[in-house]
Amino acid sequence: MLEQNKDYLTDLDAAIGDADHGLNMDRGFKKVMKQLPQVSDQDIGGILKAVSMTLISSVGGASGPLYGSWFLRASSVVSGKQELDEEDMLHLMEAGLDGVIGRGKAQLGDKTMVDVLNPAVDAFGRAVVSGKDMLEAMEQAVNAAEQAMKDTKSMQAKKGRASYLGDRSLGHQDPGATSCYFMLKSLFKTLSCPDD
Amino acid sequence: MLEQNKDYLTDLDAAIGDADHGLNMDRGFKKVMKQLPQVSDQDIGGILKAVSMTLISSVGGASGPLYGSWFLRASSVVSGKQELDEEDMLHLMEAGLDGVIGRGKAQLGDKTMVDVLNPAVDAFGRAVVSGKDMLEAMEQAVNAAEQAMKDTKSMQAKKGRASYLGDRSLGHQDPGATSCYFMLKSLFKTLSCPDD
Amino acid sequence: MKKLINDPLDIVRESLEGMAAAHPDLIKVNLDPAFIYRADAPVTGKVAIISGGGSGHEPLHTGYVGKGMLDAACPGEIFTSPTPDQMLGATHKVDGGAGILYIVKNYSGDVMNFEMAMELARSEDIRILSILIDDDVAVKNSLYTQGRRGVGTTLLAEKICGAAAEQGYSLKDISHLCRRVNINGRSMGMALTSCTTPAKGTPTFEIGEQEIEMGIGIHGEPGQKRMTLKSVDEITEMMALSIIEDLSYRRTVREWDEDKSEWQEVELINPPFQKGDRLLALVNSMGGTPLAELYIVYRKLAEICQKQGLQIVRNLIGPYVTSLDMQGCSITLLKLDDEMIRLWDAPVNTLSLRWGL
Amino acid sequence: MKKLINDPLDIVRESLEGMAAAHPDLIKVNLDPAFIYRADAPVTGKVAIISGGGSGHEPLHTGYVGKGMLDAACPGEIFTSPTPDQMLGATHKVDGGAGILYIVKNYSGDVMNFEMAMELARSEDIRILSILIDDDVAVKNSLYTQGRRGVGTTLLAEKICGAAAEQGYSLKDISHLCRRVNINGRSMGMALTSCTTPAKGTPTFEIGEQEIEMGIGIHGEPGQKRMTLKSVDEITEMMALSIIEDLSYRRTVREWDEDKSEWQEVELINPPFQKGDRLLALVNSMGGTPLAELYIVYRKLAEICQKQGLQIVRNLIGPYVTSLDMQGCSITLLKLDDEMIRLWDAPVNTLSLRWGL
Ligand SMILES: Nc1ncnc2c1ncn2[C@@H]1O[C@H](COP(=O)(O)OP(=O)(O)O)[C@@H](O)[C@H]1O
Ligand SMILES: Nc1ncnc2c1ncn2[C@@H]1O[C@H](COP(=O)(O)OP(=O)(O)O)[C@@H](O)[C@H]1O
Ligand SMILES: [Mg+2]
Ligand SMILES: [Mg+2]
Ligand SMILES: [Mg+2]
Ligand SMILES: [Mg+2]
Repeated sequence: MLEQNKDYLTDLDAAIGDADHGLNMDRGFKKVMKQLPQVSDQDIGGILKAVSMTLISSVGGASGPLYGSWFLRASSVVSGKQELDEEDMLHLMEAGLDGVIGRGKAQLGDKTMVDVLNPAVDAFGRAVVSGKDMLEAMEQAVNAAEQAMKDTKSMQAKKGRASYLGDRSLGHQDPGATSCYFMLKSLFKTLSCPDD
Repeated sequence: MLEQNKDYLTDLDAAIGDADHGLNMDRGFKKVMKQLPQVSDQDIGGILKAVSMTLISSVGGASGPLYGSWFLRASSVVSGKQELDEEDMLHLMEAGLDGVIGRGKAQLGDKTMVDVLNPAVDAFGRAVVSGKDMLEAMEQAVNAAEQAMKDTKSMQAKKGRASYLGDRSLGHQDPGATSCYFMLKSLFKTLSCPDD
Repeated sequence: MKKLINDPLDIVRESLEGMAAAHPDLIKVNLDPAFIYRADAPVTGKVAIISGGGSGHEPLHTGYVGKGMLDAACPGEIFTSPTPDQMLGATHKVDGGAGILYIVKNYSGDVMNFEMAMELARSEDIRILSILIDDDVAVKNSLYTQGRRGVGTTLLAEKICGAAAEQGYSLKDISHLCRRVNINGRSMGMALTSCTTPAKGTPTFEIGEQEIEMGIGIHGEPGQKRMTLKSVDEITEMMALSIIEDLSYRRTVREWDEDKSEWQEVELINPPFQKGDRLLALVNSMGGTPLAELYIVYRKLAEICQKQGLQIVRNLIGPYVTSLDMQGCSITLLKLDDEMIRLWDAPVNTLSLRWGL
Repeated sequence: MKKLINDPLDIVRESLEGMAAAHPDLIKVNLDPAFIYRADAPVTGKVAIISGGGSGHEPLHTGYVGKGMLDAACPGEIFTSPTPDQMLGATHKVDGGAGILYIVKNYSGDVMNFEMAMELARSEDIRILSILIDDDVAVKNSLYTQGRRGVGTTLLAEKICGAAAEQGYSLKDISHLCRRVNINGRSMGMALTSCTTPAKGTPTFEIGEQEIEMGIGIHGEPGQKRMTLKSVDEITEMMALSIIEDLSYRRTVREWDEDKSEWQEVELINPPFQKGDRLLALVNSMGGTPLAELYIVYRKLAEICQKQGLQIVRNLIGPYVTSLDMQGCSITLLKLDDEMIRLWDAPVNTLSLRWGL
């Protein structure tokens, strides 16, 4: 999914950044895909940790450490697990978000990945609390992420490269928020049907 | 006249040279125009010599020394004169041509100024021999120059920058030949009606 | 897009291979993870200085590795911060036992990747300090932004700190010196054209035949404002005055406290320039601007400084911190003191900055 | 056209003024007639070396004035040979009594203007020799052309002869050395884009998004042939092989015979490169091409030379002989001998080439 959207992400980054986000994500996740077969016998925590390490050492830019931190923290709360229930998934997402915030110090509304990750966690949590099953909860999280991604258009960036643009960042969708939406979408797909 | 044709000459030079001929000629002849009032009390030889020195120290490129040599040699055969008859004019033009050839070593057909200067001298000479007066002879020389200038289109350059292009110089009119035509035209105008 | 490249994805590696082939006497290259280091590293007992950042700004940083300047440089992909494993690899290679200084340009990516590298290195008990360079006055405030970008002052800090390290300064002293260079250096850049990143293949931004972009960074990102083309004298004046009239920029940065072993928030304030100050002036090409034009910029800059009572006592004019093929320039003014002048003048022998050796 | 200029007609002068303001310790500038000369000129008892040519190729020649290289440089208007009064003025200023060598690139304009200057100087009994540089293998023959253009080898000759002059070589020996450098040096250039001369304001030639021009000179003139864009490895191979496989170029040039006091037609033949030869490789940017790309060119060039049994023992990589903002590059290979290597390595201190000082 990231490969297909590589140019789209890069174009978004060209508008308010430095035109590399698609390439960064593609480079990182291609490496991840290559590496996955070698770690497929590990538990989910182990897999996520391996993904984290690969992203950290191959993505670079702002997104590398942030995605790396997401996966690293996410991995820490599901170590040893072979399967995840709704609770686990919520913890995973919460931990990932904490990782990103811990590393990048962005706040809600700063026009970053956090603006997608945060509402996605919230939506997932609400769904779980109201008794939705995994697939339904995921769907709601992804829908929330999609909306949140679009909402970054009307934000003025306060973190990352786009912040230098001042109000010229208004009207443009944040590339990192967008890749987060893609990532959540495909991650949910993978985690819910691991054999695809 | 050169000023009006500055861009035209430069465009010709862009096609087969380095896009400076119009500027070079304009720079030189503007200086000449500025200087003329100061030397107007001199004889024609003196004026031509002064023009030569100005061109040599302000045109540069290939055309600077060549035009400079034309005027320098031309001046040497009319020194002391206040007026020129047809004979004088013929000598002047012959000497000028010699100056250019002596400096630049170009032969007829090399696609240079020589290809205009030479036929112009010939035409002038023929006209004088056949008893034409100054104005008629000049007209014929200018006409010959115009034709010769156009004829440089079908030549392959063997001297100057355009020679590097090999047969890619075919089809383009030589900038130096073109400026020579303009120069002859205005020179004749000036020399024949010095009070204009 | 036309560039002298093979596959856009191979540019950084192939370029490093070319550097390794060309200058084995001066530098060595590690390809995976990618970093360049001094041929004689580690220099025992000397503080090692490491910098790095996205590629596309050459000669920054790879061209500044060598005696009297950087011990190692970590090039990321084009306009992409390098990854922590690069910095960690370089750290291992150049560690001479007297500590390491990371000079980091203030971009969220660089900051985070260098921080991760530091965390990893510290877990191995390697002594590391870091200084952020944030000198771009085009970024007005730090409250609503990432803070000022690191641009031209970076290479001045690398040179001055590199000389200090060569002369046996301690890690602590070098880090203070580096911070002093940073708060005394200010830059402003502008672009006539965008640059084209090889992977994208088209210019990062569109710009008209009669437009310029003022307050540009070094990543081809759009600048502070778009305006109509002006004469170089007007452009130089606008840039010089934004620098000179930039008063007391104030921000908090995270610096490592060695005694407490933790990150501290430190408030830094740039002292304003004052009449009589001695300056180093860097007139820098963004890549595609000819040297002759830079001298025309310098001509006006010298005139302006003189009028303002500022003395340019050192200068550097050329393509030192570039953005690929972008046309445009930047000006950096660094207020010097005697110590900085002495260190600036000290011998240096790198691929792109060399004197006295 | 967007450039960092005021009036296109003032570029050369304003740029010289900028150089004068920036480097009073190294050079002095005479504005009318225009030339740059060593701050310590004349150096008594030393042969003086003067070069010059159209502007737009910076740092050639103005960036190469200083200890160990040129005594003076005469910049013409952009892409226009300088005028004899400039060379004469420079000659008077740097004449140290041991004779003068003019290093002249083989363009009809340069040749004629320098010849006129020599005639004027000789009429004042100043001893002057001149050597033509004609190293551009893109020009195949000399019968139907002006002969080969002078390009990259020029700066190598300036460096090597400048060092010889500094070491007290006689005028005759330096002129022989210069000729030896010239016949052992060969260059080939290519362009990805045209350049834009400021006075014309539009690119000198049109070139498509998928086209390159091979065998280009340094004046934005169209090259030898147009072809479709290729990878840098292919382009480098084409350029390197046209140089290496260029066998024995033969031409007659006019050189001044001091004994007979007249111009002599001298036949010169370039010796071909042979296995085992030691080379200096110059990988040169036409101006707008980033340094990183030049290193990719060098990477391939080194590989090709190795395969051919040629050893690159010295190299120089960067923008040294440019064509304004043109993107593209040229390769120069110079066959070295021990003496040339020693002189190449000798200290030099100019604005754009500096080591050992
Ligand atoms: N401090 C931060 N916290 C959270 N996200 C950030 C931060 N800085 C940048 N980002 C995200 O990173 C994205 C840019 O990633 P990328 O283009 O790969 O890196 P870079 O900006 O270094 O080129 C932005 O769109 C934004 O969503
Ligand atoms: N050796 C020569 N003899 C006669 N004319 C020449 C010679 N070399 C060049 N020219 C003329 O000079 C013209 C170019 O002049 P110009 O553009 O001013 O100089 P440059 O070629 O140095 O840029 C050519 O069009 C040609 O007519
Ligand atoms: Mg980016
Ligand atoms: Mg011309
Ligand atoms: Mg980036
Ligand atoms: Mg010219």
